[in-house]
Amino acid sequence: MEAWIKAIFFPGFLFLLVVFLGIFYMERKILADVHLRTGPYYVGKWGILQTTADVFKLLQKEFIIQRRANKLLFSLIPFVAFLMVAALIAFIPFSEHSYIVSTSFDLLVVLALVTGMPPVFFYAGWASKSKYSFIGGLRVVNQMISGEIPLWLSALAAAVFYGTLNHLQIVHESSWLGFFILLPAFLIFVTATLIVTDRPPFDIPEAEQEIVYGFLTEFGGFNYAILVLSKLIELFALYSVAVVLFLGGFKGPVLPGIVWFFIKIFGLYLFTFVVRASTPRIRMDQLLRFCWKVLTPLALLNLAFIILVKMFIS
Amino acid sequence: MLEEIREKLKSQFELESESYDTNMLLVKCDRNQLRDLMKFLKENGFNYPHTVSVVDYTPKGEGFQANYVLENLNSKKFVMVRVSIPEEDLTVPTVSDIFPPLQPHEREAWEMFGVEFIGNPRLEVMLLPEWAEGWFPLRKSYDFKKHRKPSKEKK
Amino acid sequence: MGNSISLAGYTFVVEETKEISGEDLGLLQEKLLQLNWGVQHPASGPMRLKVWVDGDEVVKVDPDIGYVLRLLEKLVEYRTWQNAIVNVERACFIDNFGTMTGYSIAAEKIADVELPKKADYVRTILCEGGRIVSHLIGLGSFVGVMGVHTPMQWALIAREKFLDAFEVYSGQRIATASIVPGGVRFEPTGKFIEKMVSAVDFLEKEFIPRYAEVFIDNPTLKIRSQGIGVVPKEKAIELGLAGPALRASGVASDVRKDYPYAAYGELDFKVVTKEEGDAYARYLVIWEELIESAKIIRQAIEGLPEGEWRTKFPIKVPAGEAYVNVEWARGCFGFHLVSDGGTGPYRLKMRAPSFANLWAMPEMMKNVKLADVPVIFASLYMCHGDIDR
Amino acid sequence: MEAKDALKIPFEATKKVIRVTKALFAPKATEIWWDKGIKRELHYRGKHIINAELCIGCSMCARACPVNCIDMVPTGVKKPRAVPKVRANECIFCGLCEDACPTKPEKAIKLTDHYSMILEDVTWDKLTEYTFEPENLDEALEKAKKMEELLEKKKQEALKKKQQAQQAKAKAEAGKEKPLAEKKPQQEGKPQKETKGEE
Repeated sequence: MEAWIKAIFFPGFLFLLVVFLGIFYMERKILADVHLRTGPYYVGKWGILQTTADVFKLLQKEFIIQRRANKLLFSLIPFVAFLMVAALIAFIPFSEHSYIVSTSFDLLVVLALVTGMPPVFFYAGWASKSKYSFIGGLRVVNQMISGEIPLWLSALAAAVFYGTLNHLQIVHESSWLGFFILLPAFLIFVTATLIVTDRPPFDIPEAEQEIVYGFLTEFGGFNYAILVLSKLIELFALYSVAVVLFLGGFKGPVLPGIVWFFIKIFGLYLFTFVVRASTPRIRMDQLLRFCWKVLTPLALLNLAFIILVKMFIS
Repeated sequence: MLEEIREKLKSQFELESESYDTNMLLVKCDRNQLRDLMKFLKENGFNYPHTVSVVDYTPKGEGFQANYVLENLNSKKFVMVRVSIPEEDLTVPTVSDIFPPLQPHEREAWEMFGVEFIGNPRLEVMLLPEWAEGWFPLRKSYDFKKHRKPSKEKK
Repeated sequence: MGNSISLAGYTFVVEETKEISGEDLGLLQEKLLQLNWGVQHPASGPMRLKVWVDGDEVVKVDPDIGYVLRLLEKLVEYRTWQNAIVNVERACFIDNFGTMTGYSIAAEKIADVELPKKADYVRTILCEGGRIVSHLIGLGSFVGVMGVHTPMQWALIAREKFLDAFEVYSGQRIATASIVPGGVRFEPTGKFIEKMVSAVDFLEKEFIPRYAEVFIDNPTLKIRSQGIGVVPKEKAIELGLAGPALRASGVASDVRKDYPYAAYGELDFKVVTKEEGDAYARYLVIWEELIESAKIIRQAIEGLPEGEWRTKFPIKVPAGEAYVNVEWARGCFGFHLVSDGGTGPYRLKMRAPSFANLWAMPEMMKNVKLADVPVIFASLYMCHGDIDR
Repeated sequence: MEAKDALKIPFEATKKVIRVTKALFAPKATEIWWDKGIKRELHYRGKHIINAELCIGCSMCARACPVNCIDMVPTGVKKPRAVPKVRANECIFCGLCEDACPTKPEKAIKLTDHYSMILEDVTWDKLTEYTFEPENLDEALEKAKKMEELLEKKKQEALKKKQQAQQAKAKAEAGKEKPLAEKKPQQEGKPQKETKGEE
């Protein structure tokens, strides 16, 4: 298949749009389940079209730019953010053959792009010229940078263990032994993912009760949809990387590869949603202390441990 | 407890007090005595202020009346201090430095009745909108029909 | 555009129309950011907190209230003794029985009306039901300000059962208008008692274990709220805190115990106090009072006497006045009711506990982080209808 | 956060996360009533129903209403001189009018369990015009009119009889002057006539 067809259709844009609608629906349903509610119910069978309806509602909305906002930056930022995270998807092998590109430095590119996100979000907050957005932007930078160190370190642990940066090769070489050895790295990676993508309980940059919606406050309609979508894609890409690095990617008995891949992703998402339903948000200073005093040293220790193991195995 | 206070009030301030309820004492005092009385009551354990309740008796020709309700949290007793304010001179010395929680209550009473609490650091409009300052809606003479919100269309 | 500050390359306009003076101007000149935490804000409710922040530190907090002012105290003067309850109950919708009870007791004191015993007991049941309903919302919103909505949803499920019971009793779920001077308005039927018992059963058997498992002793909740907004015992009295906030500082002040009204004198319950005085202690006080209230309802239902539930209340009440306190869900609610011998109240002053708590709040919010503002705000357990009246 | 707690807190938090998953398998609390309709309890305070036949037009309900949303509409007949009309968009459904109504055993103004008050294409005028009026007003008025006519007839008859009697009396007085003998038969005659009228 041609690469551009892949990019648009199968593992690319349209496929992912459906996937995100599904994930959004799933989040609502699972949260509703934990809340003992029913969740979406009336639109479509079991309310399955609710998210689609919401997306169309967002697309219809007026394009509002604040009077004092930096107009160019304000309207440009969502697309920049979207392009940056959309590039992440290209490097993820959903099954043996369904990937867009595969290079020898896949992991490096993914991590580099994720590291590039904080300034984009900061500018999103800065350009909207609202106090809440501004504080939200500052918080994003603060939080993401402190979260990215453990993210890098734990991802590199896997790369060191398998001796390659190519996703496909990592999947092929993965085994049960590798899973158990990399378990601490996996836990650190998932925690760091929650921090980097500001998911609860680390949703400090968009803490609703403090600063309304952080850097997203002034966005509405299509811009908002794109920005939120890019945040969702970031989380999805990082979880996919987690699946590839630590959970054996598309490997699995009986069922086709892509199904296994999504089952694993589903597990991770379930965990995210349940955490959201049970853990109150922590404060910025507590988060920074947690990142720099606990998570980063642990990630470093883990890296040292992996290097030791690697020495013994080889 | 209340008997004790009653005796003390009689000896120190020469104030008669009557029992208001089963566990409340009513002391009627003069405006210039108020601050001393409040200080005395605070020293004697009535340190939890409830409210300032101003009553408008102008239709009956008795001016205004400010009631300070204090509670003793240890012995569970109340004292109500009553100050009458003539209509011509609506001023009372503030007690907000003695009982800080009463400061917003005094502010509210000023806003609603126009009784000026001399010495209160913050007599600003609180509950009413800014353009309604000086309406004094809880007074009996307040007329609902006279005061309407200024509408933008009529401008 | 004089009231503006430059930060990070562009100007924030603080307030365009209003001139700033006094302390606020000083804060502005020090290049502090004023956040309007409110009126249109996810956690503030209909009020505005002007929060001056220096980076992440809060310098000064100033509440701006009056957005839901209805002038209830004035409206009551235009009512008769009976129908003034609809104004009194609207002080706060969430627990409306407490306010109606207080007003009715005050009116009965002036008119010198003796209540039948059954009315006292029904009032007790309703008041405690109202307290539970209110506390459930308090619990939910306290955890809700930290981004978790599960407790609120769980609490609402339990609340629904109580509202069902109120509906069976009075015909409405929230604005019940069910307690009048001279007793209670409706007969406490067997079905009402049944519904109430089933609601308490649900609370004790389903809600309390389910909630306690996750949201009591929750580590992240603890690190957020322990040691935040600490008020020692003396300070609490000096600031004039009321209700659960006062009890969380170790002051055992509860009108139900101190000056028993309705049937509280005959029932066995304990006053919940905590010594720490921080936000978490206030949360726990609400939680334990919830359990305590369920027990009170059970006792009151067991001891419900036979007889009339309403006596005749005169249309004209002799001149006189009364000051009555009731322990409302959010604290001690005072009613200063004056009668001049007419068909309605001459003056009613409502002493609102939330009003007292609100004005104690700026003192507690000095030198805290911005993220602690909603936590302290929610822990004080205020109702906006009650603040503005 | 102390160093001791640093690992304890995430561990404890994970425990709570696992406990919350219990709720995933608990029964849902939502009741889906869209198709079924809501079942209201017996004395739900909904729409008013005003029975003009029972109403005595005393306007107690209008006086009891805390928001003054009850108007007394004059009917033109005597028995209910006026009937209540409730302005629906001002009503707060407190039910105090029902308490105040003096008719026994059934109240003339009552709050029912009908809660559906949907207006389509609503405008402010429509909203202010939305009222609860007595449904059987015409019948009641007819009845009242009939009653009045009946009463009127009776009155007329009574008047006629009186007049006749007076005329007879006058005649008798004119004819013979025996007052004592004249009155006795008349008194005996009157009850006979009344029983006839009733039959």
